[in-house]
Amino acid sequence: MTLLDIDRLTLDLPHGTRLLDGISLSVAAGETVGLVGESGSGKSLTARSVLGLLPDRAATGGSVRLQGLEVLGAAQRDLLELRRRSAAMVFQDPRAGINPSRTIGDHLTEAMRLGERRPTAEARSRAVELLGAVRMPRAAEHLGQHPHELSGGMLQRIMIAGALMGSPPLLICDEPTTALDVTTQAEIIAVLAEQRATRGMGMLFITHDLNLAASFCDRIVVMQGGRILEQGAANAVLGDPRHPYTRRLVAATPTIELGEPAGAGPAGPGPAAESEPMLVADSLSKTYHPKGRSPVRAVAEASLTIPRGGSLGVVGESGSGKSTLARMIVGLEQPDSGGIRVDGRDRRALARSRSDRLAHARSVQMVFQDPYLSLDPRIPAGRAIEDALRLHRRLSARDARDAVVDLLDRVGLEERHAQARPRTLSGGQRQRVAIARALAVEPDLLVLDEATSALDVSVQAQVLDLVGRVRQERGLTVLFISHDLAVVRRVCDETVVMRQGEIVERGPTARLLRSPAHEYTRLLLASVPRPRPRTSPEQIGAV
Amino acid sequence: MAGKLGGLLLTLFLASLLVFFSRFLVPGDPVSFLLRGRKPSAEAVAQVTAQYGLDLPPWQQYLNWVIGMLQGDFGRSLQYRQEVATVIGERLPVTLGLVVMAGAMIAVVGLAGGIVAALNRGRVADRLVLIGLTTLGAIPSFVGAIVLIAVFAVQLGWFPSFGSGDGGLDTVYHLVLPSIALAIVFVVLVGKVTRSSMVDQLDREHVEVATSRGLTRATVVRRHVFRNALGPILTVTGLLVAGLLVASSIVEAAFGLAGIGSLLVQSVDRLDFPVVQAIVLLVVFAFVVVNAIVDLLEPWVDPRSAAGAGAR
Amino acid sequence: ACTGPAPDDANVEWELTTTTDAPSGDIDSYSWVSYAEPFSLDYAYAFDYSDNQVLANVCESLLRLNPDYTLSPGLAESFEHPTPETWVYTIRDGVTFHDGTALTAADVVASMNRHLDPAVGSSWYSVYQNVVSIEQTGEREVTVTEAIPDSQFNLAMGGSAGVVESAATLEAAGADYGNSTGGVNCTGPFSLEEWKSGESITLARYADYWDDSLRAKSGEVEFLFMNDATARVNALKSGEVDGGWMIPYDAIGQLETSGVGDLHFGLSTAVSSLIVSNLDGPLGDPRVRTALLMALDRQGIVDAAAKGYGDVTNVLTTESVWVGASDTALESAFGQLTEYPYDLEEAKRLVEEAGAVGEEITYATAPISSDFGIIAQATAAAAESIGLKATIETVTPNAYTALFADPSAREGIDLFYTVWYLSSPDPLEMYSVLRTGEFSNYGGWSDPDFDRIVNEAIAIEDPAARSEKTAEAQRIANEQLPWLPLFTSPTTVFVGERITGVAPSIAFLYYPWAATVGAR
Amino acid sequence: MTATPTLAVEVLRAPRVRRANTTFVVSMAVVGVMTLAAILAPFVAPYPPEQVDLGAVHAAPSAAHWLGTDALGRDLLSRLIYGARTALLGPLLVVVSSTVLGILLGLVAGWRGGWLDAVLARIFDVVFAFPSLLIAIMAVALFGKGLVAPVIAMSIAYAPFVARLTRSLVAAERSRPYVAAYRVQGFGAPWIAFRRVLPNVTPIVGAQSTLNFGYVLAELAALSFLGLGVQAPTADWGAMINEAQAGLIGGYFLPALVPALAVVVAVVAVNVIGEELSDRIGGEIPA
Ligand SMILES: Nc1ncnc2c1ncn2[C@@H]1O[C@H](COP(=O)(O)OP(=O)(O)OP(=O)(O)O)[C@@H](O)[C@H]1O
Ligand SMILES: Nc1ncnc2c1ncn2[C@@H]1O[C@H](COP(=O)(O)OP(=O)(O)OP(=O)(O)O)[C@@H](O)[C@H]1O
Ligand SMILES: [Mg+2]
Ligand SMILES: [Mg+2]
Ligand code: NI
Repeated sequence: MTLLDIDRLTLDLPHGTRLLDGISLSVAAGETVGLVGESGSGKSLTARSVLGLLPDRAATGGSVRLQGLEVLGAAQRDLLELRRRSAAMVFQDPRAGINPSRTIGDHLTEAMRLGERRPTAEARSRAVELLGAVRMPRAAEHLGQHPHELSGGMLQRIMIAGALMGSPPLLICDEPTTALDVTTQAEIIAVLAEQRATRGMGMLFITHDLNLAASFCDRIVVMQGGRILEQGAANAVLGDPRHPYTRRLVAATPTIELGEPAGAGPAGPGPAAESEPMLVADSLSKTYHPKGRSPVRAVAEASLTIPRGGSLGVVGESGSGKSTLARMIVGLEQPDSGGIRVDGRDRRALARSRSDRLAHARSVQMVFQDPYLSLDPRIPAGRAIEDALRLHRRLSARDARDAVVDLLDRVGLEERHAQARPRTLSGGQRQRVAIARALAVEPDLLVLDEATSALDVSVQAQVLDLVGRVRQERGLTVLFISHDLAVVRRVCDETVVMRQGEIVERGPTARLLRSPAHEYTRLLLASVPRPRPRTSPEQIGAV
Repeated sequence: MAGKLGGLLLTLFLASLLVFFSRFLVPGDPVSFLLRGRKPSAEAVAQVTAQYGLDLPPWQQYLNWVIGMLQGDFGRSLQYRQEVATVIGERLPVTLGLVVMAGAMIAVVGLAGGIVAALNRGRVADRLVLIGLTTLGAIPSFVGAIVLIAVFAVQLGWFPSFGSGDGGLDTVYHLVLPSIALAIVFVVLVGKVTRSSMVDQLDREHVEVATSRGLTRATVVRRHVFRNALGPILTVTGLLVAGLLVASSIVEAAFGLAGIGSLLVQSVDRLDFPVVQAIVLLVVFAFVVVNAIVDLLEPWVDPRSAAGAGAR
Repeated sequence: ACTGPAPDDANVEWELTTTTDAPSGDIDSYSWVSYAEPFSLDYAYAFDYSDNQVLANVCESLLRLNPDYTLSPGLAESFEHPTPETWVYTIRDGVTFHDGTALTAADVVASMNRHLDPAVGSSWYSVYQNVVSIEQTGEREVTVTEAIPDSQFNLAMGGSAGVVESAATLEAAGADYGNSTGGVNCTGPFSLEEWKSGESITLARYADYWDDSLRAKSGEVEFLFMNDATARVNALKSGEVDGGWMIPYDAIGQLETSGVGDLHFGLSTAVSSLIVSNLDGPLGDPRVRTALLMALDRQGIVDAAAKGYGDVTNVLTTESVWVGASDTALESAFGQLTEYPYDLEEAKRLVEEAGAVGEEITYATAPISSDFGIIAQATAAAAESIGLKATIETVTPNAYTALFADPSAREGIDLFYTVWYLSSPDPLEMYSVLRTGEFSNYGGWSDPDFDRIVNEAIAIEDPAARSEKTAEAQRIANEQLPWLPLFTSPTTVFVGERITGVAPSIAFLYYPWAATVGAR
Repeated sequence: MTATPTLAVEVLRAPRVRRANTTFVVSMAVVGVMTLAAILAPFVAPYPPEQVDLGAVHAAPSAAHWLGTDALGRDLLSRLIYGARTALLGPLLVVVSSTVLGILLGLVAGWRGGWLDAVLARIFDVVFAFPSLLIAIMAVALFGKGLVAPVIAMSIAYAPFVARLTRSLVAAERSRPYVAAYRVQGFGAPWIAFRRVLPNVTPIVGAQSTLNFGYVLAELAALSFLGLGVQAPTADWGAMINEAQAGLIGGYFLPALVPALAVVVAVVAVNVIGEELSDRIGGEIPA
């Protein structure tokens, strides 16, 4: 019997917007179905409709059957019963998904205690048992803790344990690892795989990471704009995509598979050993002293060198100090000790005068992670670029406009985009504007801090291409920060690996990926999901 | 916590400076009130000035005042020729009763309104509650008092129109109408904060998680939405207290209640500074205390704040 | 529709009564409403309606001021006037204070001497301004010696200036004497039972009261304080309180027809008038004063401000204070007065003649009661109508009080309103105030003839002879208009269905009126 | 994908897909009419507001006096129209000056942070402890009655509310990458603060301040009611209620009812507008 059977599901908002359009898919017991697609394609909506969690006053059509029972239009009582017994959901962001005011124990046991009226002791012992199952050490101690005392990875384990409390035959995972860094993601996937194996649950697994989907799922369903484009066995869909969209998606997905040539690799003038390097960072350290907490050593004795025209990648898990390093280099943060030289000039001194400030700006520019927040929402794209231009050069209004159009053109945007406010631009377009704005200053060094992490894979590919092109055209020196090894591989000649503020390994990117020397680098590499032919579920993702 | 306490004490200290020295800006001579419009002899003026310590330099008066207060001596009222502590002490219970009852009404009606509106967000009930609360909030207490007396005391005769009764239940009975008049304006504040705070929480993912676990709507609202929405509600409540104490002046006047609100207005008018200073400081003190309590409750409402982590 | 009753432009009718039906018997207790709480029951500060109406029932004076404004023996069973400068009082025997101790001459001396003590700052100091000494001159005899002959001193002994308090209590209570903590210990028909600050004062019958004719007919009287006029009237209408003095004009009509009690009008000594406080301005010219008075539609003002319960007057005293006056005096004082009829044309002419057109006057008022506002605005409108420029300056009630006490507060003020009542049965109390240099002669008005006549009158012992002199003074004031008289209105009292026996008269300020009230 | 917190300003400029909101439209109309009446008072009022007519005291509504007259025979409609002047002008002044003052202080506190922020926060706390009505009453004691003292006092009393909101918005804004981006480009701090951050927070602050308008209107009316605000004979709604109180005993309700209703209607209308604005702007007050 199929566990879940969705048949021509449609979902409309009260004023007529169709969010889901004829979704049909099914999940059999013990089977894992991956749901992939770009942001906003309707993955979450589909998943939620299984539990009857629909947008306020939305109209639905078609049917959703869970263990043979119709979910749409079910009586409140049946719905509660379904949620308690038949299916459970693991949400994307565990920090947002667990009530910050209540204890972990409360979160885990409340459904059992209040929903099924079981004794507290029983619920507690089950919670402890499940926490053990998701590999939480000292489970009993955690029950009294509040979410803010735990890390994201731990919280996601708790969320999974919570979902398993009712032993549901179907587990829905909505991007359960997106909020986590690579190594933690690997651990969570391992836990899920183990539970899937021991309980024989069916699973609907949502992700936008094709590699992950390929490594974890039996079948894959590809969605776009509220519709299903294609579905089939994981290997088939990803190995031989039919639909053009799927094909594009697959092509854009970076991999760290060895043997493949580096995409936009080192292109500009090769590293010129004789001249002074563009960036020399010498044993930089930075310690934060947050109020009421113990000091955080964000960067410790980190040294870097990037030759003129070179590109250096910085990888490491979340919190390893990558951004702090970048912020020190661009002057947003003062290092506690150590020196920074850009193009032979000392960059450590605080900019006091206006000319200092401008000189600073001309030596380094930066592109930030979040395209939605790094542009002033009120200022149209053209104006933002023009502001930067005119700050550094005396330009007539006409010249400035021409320069803006030229820059826009260079990043692949059109003149009409000059009038657009950031809101009306897509994430990729915004990031192009941000890059154009940085280029307007004509810096010697460009720092990109996770400049593509917030973007969809296909968009990410476009931006990466752009960076490659600019390097080529201008001989720009690039410091590229990412937590994604696959991305770094496409852009950088050399890479350093950071962990807890320290640089643990450095070397040419290709060598680093092929033969990592440090165990942490190896762990990072192992954590990256790789699609491979499935043999048995147990193997998958187990580290 | 010690830092917070220090901050609150600092607030009190600054307030005491403000309260005390502002009076030296006041034109007019308190002595002329003491001698109540009669032909005073020069000696009488001098004697009375000295009796009330008004001949000392300001800073010395301030020191005497502060030291006196720390010993429980608030000075003497010029208008009542009596210890300020006695004058205020006799009137405080009425105001406290009024504030407590009004507070209870504000809490009940405001919370209920806010919750109903939040749970029916965007629907007719929401609009009705909002419009109702806004309209109530727009009725100044003095208008409310007049209408309440006219309708419920005079026309219908259900409630007495004046006085604070003989204690106990009778006092409660006497304070019903005044409390309503006082509560009217403030209900809207609590109602709106409750609504927006609840709406904010309703959209949180943890609410959805709880729902997906098969908890009933009521349980989810109680344990996850309301409980988490309490923070801003408590904060607003903290800010309300001082406002209630002062707004009571209007209501007390209309209902012939002898409380510290009407005493304040009257004392301002009569330049009875010792009383004005004591009441203002009392209001500030109440504000400080209530906010200290709110601060103490904060970790319970939001455990993250205990750890000093930025609450979100 | 919310239109209310038709405006009372027709003259309302009222009738002065001297007494109400005698009570059928005693009553356990009754309640009485007052517009304000007394700040203190210390007789030295009892200078207002709110304190005196309570105090009159608790503390007694050497003489007793009766509802008809005559004086009769009180705690002094007799007095003598052996020389023009001395007053000798024989203290009544067998009188006890509320704590049971006996009244002695020493108590009288101590009580009276307080008015002379600058540390007390008595409000009644002016009565004692000529006093040189107050001494016990016999076992039950007290002698007051004055610097100059003063007929007015003895007349004031019927008011708070003559109150006698136990010397021991004064000593013991010290600074708290008379407030809600210290209380009072006097000889009146009621003793102070309880004082709930801000709300009420309860008096209880004093069983050992000396005067059987005024033994309290009720066990207790509870005075309730309500600043708000509406609240007061509501309480009376709903029967929540049994009675009250000084009913707001707006409510008289309603209460008369309410059916829950009776409204009585009684003797009054108060005259509502405008004090001219600046004779250096346009109002320094008598013609402008005349013009302003003629531009005032005084009957209209009576109708608007007093809802018709009043009579326009041209002098500053009421006939009620002319106790013991001769008929000739009365005829001369009230018979041949200059009338100031409402005549805009004549008024305008006078202003033009005085060359005061376009000059500015400033009128001070305060939010004390509705008549203050109405009269302020009517006066300003009248001044404008005769070519003057009028500004109304509203001050706090306290600042308003200061106008009467502090010359600097009156700077820049030309005119303000007062309801001036007399505490002793003699019109000279009024006119002595208007002599040159007197403290309450706010405008500094000066007329040598007037001064001479008043001074002569004060020295005259015989009331009839004195009244003839006083009538001359009244005529001068009527012509010169140092103050602009507007109207007199009766004292009002409301008694509910349960009680009766009160004597409607402004003497309620000094006479133990509450004692005569009993069950209906 | 990670959800991105949207900036307040974005919502402000988001296309408006909401249905026409009748309460909002009606409120705008009410405020518009009142403003017009206030401005054009000398032309639309049938009588001078202070014209006493002792012959027509407490007249019932008629063709000559649409709303009747008060205790001095003054035309209620005319007084109501003129009363709109002080009733609207006072709150307007308070809202404008408290907003300007609050935004400046809040900007300084939020932008500079550190000890300056701490000191300002302490000062705000002290002011918070004094309810605005109390400050106004004290100001009246200090500087006398009328409109000026209460307006100044209330501006001071309300400024901390604006300042605190601005502070938290600016502090949040300051940590946004776009501000860091301006810095990296070489823009000076004052330029970023005043030219870029300030315009981004003013709409929210402005919408919130609109809500203060209603409170101030009611409070100024209460002050006039207590006899401490606008003074007779000036027509002011609060003062009119105060003056009309005596008439209530005699059963003359209109002179009190009319201005009281005007206060209520004005406050409701302004609040509806303020709320709608801050709703549209997404003016969620950061904790
Ligand atoms: N409650 C709702 N009301 C209105 N529109 C909604 C609601 N929930 C989702 N949508 C819209 O439906 C579309 C699909 O949303 P959904 O959350 O399913 O996307 P997704 O594929 O999960 O994207 P992501 O990868 O970003 O999580 C989006 O355009 C979204 O804006
Ligand atoms: N302003 C700050 N105050 C206190 N601690 C900070 C601050 N900024 C960063 N940190 C801490 O410094 C450490 C390094 O942070 P950083 O942002 O550099 O990490 P990252 O490698 O960029 O992580 P991510 O991949 O999540 O962006 C973290 O532990 C972080 O909590
Ligand atoms: Mg989603
Ligand atoms: Mg980072
Ligand atoms: Ni009507």
